[in-house]
Amino acid sequence: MTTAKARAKEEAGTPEELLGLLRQMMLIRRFEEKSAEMYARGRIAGFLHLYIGQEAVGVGAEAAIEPDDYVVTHYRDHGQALARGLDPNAIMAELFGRTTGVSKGRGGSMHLFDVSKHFMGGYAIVGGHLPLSCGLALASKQLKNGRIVLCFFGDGAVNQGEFHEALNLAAVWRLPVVFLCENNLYGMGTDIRRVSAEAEVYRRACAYNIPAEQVDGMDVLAVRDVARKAVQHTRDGKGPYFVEAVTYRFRGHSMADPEFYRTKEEVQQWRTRDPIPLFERQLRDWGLMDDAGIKRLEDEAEGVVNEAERFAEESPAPDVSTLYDNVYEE
Amino acid sequence: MTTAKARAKEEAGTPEELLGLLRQMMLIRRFEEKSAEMYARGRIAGFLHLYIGQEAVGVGAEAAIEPDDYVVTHYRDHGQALARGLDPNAIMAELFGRTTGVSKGRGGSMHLFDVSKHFMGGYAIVGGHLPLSCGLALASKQLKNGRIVLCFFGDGAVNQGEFHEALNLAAVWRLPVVFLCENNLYGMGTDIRRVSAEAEVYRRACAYNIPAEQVDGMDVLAVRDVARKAVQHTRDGKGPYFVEAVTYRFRGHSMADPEFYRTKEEVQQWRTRDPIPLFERQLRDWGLMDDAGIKRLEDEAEGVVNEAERFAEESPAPDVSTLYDNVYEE
Amino acid sequence: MPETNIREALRQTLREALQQDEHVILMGEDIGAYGGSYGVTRGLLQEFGDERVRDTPISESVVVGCGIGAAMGGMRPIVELMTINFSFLAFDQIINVASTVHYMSGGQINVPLVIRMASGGGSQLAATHSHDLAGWYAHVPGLKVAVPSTPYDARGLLKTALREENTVIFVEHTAIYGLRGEVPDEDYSVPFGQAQVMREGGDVTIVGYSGSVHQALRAAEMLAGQAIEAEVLNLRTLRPLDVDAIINSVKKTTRAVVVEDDWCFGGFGGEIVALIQERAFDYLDAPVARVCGADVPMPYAKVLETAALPSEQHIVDAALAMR
Amino acid sequence: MPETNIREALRQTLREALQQDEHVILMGEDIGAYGGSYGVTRGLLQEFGDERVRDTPISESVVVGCGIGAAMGGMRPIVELMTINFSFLAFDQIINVASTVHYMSGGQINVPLVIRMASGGGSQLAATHSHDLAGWYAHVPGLKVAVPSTPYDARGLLKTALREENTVIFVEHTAIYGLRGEVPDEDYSVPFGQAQVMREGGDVTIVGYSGSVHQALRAAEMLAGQAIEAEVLNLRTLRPLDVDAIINSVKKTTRAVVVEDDWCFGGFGGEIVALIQERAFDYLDAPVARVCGADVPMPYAKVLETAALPSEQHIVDAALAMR
Ligand SMILES: Cc1ncc(C[n+]2csc(CCOP(=O)(O)OP(=O)(O)O)c2C)c(N)n1
Ligand SMILES: Cc1ncc(C[n+]2csc(CCOP(=O)(O)OP(=O)(O)O)c2C)c(N)n1
Ligand SMILES: [Mg+2]
Ligand SMILES: [Mg+2]
Repeated sequence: MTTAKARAKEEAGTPEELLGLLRQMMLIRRFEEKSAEMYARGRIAGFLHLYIGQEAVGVGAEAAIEPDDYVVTHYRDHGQALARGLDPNAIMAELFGRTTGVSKGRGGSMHLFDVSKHFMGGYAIVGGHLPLSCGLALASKQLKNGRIVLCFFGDGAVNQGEFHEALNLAAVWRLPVVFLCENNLYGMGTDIRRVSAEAEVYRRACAYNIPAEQVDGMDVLAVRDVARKAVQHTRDGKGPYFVEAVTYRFRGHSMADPEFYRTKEEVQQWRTRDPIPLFERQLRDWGLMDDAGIKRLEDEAEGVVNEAERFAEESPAPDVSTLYDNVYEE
Repeated sequence: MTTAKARAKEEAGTPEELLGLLRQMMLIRRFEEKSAEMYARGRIAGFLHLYIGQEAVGVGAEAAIEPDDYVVTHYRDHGQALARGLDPNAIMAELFGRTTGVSKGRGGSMHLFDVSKHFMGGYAIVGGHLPLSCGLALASKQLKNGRIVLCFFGDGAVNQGEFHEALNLAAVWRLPVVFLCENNLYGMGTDIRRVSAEAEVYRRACAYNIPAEQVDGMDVLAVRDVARKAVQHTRDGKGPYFVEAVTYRFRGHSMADPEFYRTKEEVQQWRTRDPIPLFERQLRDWGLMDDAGIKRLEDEAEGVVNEAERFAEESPAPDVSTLYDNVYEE
Repeated sequence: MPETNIREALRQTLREALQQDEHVILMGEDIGAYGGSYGVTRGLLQEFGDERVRDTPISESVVVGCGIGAAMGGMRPIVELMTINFSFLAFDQIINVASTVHYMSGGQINVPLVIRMASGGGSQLAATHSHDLAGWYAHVPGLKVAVPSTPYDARGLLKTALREENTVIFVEHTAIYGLRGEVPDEDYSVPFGQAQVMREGGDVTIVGYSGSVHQALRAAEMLAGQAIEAEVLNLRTLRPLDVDAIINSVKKTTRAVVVEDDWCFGGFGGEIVALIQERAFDYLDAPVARVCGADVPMPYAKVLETAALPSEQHIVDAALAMR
Repeated sequence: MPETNIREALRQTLREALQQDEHVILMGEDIGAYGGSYGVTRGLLQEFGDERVRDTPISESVVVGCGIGAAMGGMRPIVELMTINFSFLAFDQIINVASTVHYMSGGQINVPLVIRMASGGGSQLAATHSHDLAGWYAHVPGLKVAVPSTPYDARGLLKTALREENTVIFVEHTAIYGLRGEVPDEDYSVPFGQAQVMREGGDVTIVGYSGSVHQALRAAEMLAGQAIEAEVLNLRTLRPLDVDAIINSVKKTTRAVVVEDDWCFGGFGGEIVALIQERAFDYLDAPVARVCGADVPMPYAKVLETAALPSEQHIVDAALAMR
């Protein structure tokens, strides 16, 4: 597993860059806490899957790509959407089911889209978006526009047939896709070791001769650096790359999860590796962060998220007369 | 790749056993030639996929299992059905679409069934029967009846999602399945190297931690011996085993195949490795076979196949009044 | 369990099946350690162990295919698919294998498999989790399709499903898992192909199944307020379909409204309409009406989702328009 | 190509599309080196190279999904699935993704993808290769479904499909690939949602699509011999459906027979019947009849297969029974 512990400050990036990573993670955290609150207050409905605990993965990986590149992901998509720079107001409005939402209130939490940001969607069929990532990559390749595809999915997706078919096709056609598995050890309530013949997910890429690497998904710099390597590989026309980020979700699978399947101790244990304090400490060690700085970022996140709530709250629900809009593109 | 070239006669098996293998291969060859002839004469319709060239695989593998074990396979199934001991008359009658056929004329060439022989069917959706093999194996395991499942499929099936899902499940649940890939280098007209990220098919088992082996599919003894090892492994409760038998079909994919995709030279090259003369020569070397013996086996096969033709020809077509029979089990 | 809800009625019936027949096994995603995504199987893993109650990988196709194979091999598997939309990942196994193999093998093999799947909208799960496509399965010879709408039916139909020698698609509407009703403790079963008259009436027949039966009942109540007596028919199974019950009722009432959550166009409701006009043509005083889901992928926003689902008011309007 | 067959008309149209628009790519199993399992794409690999004409692994799901993604990314992919039964392996992609994503994204993404698939019986391919389930796709909002039955339509509908901004399911009946007919060389197209009157008549309307149009025409010929003038309607697309054309014809003839290869029960024919009785109730002199495939998995044996498919005689009988 690739970690970034002994890294020199100089190699890590510019201060702005590093602060940016922390800022994004803190924003996601705060956004997700607010989402949970809004769900409890009945403002958000449907299935709501929080990204809390996994922030370093989305933030680290997306720091490695360009604005023109494509992102596709699954239903646990708020963090990746925020990291991609989608408007927090519009995301919250989507969760509220408002017309101002990123998907005009049609998709909800599991189906965020923002094509202007090349965020090609959150998809709620486990494994179902991996084939799309091949297609987007094929288009890039054929159109020679230099875009690569960053495709997020969970450990649960690796046992789907579509995973297998997509990896094979990407390898055979040397498609520019970075397959990024967020292995949070559970698919819903199922421990990966109980359902996967190979629990070290990255090893599965052996069947396709795709280069693969495991990275500490609690370490934002490690994720970013491995992702950079992966992205470079695909951009160089060498075909797909597989990254497994080992991480953990601190909350239940969705808001409805009674969490029978894991112990409080296990969760507690993982919380000691919370990616945000970990990175905070790193920045402090490097002299790039102090209490005041943290406070400032917290306030900023709080402000953005409160504004998102207000925006969503004040936005109109869709008009029933628009029910039939956008079934077809005319 | 496991071959059996330098084998001592004593280790190979009893003379009866060895002659039995040759007899089966010769019967299959003759049966398939007759099928082609009957197709040309309009006696057989639909898609007809011949086993010519691959005889050593079915015969070798089935020599390694017990009558109680299960066999499932794909649409190229005559050879495996004959090796399993299905009545050649009833197979030919099936190809003719007669009531006396193994599937009462309902299934045709691609869908042979004989439950009394635990031959659980030929299936015409590529990859679609691999999940069934898991289920049969699960039943065996749960019922503790000691039966293992021998599951045949082609190189084309390995890129199907169902292949992946089945191998994973079999591994996770340690199901007694021998997955036997008949790699004849082509899926219909598609060279495996053009569509499979890993053309050495057995290597794909790495993703599931399933032990895997490649064997010369033109060498009936080598196939049998590897299959025995695989069968023993599964019977011992150690979970699935993967065998890749490298072979070649001497005829087109089906009777309709114009064979644009491979050269005559390539076919000719492989014909020099025809499993039947190869094994014949081996038996001659061991003093177990001579011209007269060959003649006898040829005559025998000819007799069986002619009788099958006569039987099929004289059997009645289904009565239209039975069209609705067996939609449901009452 | 004299009064209970659908979830409990199903659990209890599964539990008894596991107790009574060691050939019964349960397979599905998160049915064990998690307790079932809709809680139907909660506690069964603990009671019967992980050989009988099997958590599976997220691999719908092999889960169903493994169920088919296990059934062929002598077991009595029950597979749970979380949502009917996910069954499309196993569609090949259901349509190309489970429904065909008995016929294709000349009657040698049969597949006594129950595939339970949750369906229906109302929980704001949007276009990938909300449809009710039971009608598709009902189209396929070789399958049977049960669509319970009460706790009594849930238990009784599941009992029948478990005794079937054929593959049964058992569709559970998520919006009514908590619906309560009387369920006798005795060992009864509800036969397939027998619709139930939930309410008698002479003015119009309302045909429903699964969740829509309850909208039909509420609509009948509202219509009664306007002196229209609706007869409400609960189909219970779509295949076999109790055509006689429908025809007899329509012959009496001369008018019919067919209600389903599914999209109207090309949906199962069309079959019911076609059968009515084929067999009760001379009795009909008005065209048979259909009240269905809107012809859109299910939207997330509450107001839109509500507008996309059939309602009692739609039924009332349709019935009133027939006068 | 003044007179040609459906196979050639399709190939020529695909060829032109590849020539005219570099965004067009073809993907599918054995469409290249093998020449297409039904020969439609023969020669295109040689002409356009393996970047434009892509042989794929046997992985229907990713082939379709890759088509969807490529369409999102700006291409104009055309995917071939050898047989409609194999499309069930890609059912998730078609139903849960292609049909929903435009709506779910609030109109941001669209999927201009053409999925060609062969369908239909008559070649003794038995239960896993013989059905015609175009009606299922027609049920789904977000998809369009074309069902050509002549060389003229094949070319004209494919042209329209290639200009569509939505996913089109393009169903080609295997029994009529070789059927010949006039096809102008000019650049015409056949719009979606416009049925064609193939033969005029005042006594009964016969509605068909895909292969069944030809049975309908032959039946009309036979009926003419008995002094019954049948009007034959070729639907051309199932979604959008030209309801007006059907209703107008039935208002004139007062009788209708709907013909399809698919199973009757729960099939698309029911929709047509339902629409007719909804919109032409007072005009009907007899119940609308359906002539469909038998309610069985398709058997292999010729006599059984023939008995399982609709025939002109069945249509004639149905029409005569209405007098
Ligand atoms: C095809 C399919 N099957 C089942 C589900 C239900 N489901 C939703 S999320 C989930 C678990 C996925 O786990 P993983 O891929 O590890 O992602 P995580 O939730 O851990 O981020 C399941 C089973 C689904 N959405 N799609
Ligand atoms: C799901 C599916 N896709 C496509 C086909 C059409 N098809 C029939 S056989 C075949 C090739 C299979 O090749 P392989 O598995 O290598 O077996 P072989 O024919 O070489 O024995 C194809 C593509 C099919 N039957 N099922
Ligand atoms: Mg997970
Ligand atoms: Mg092959």
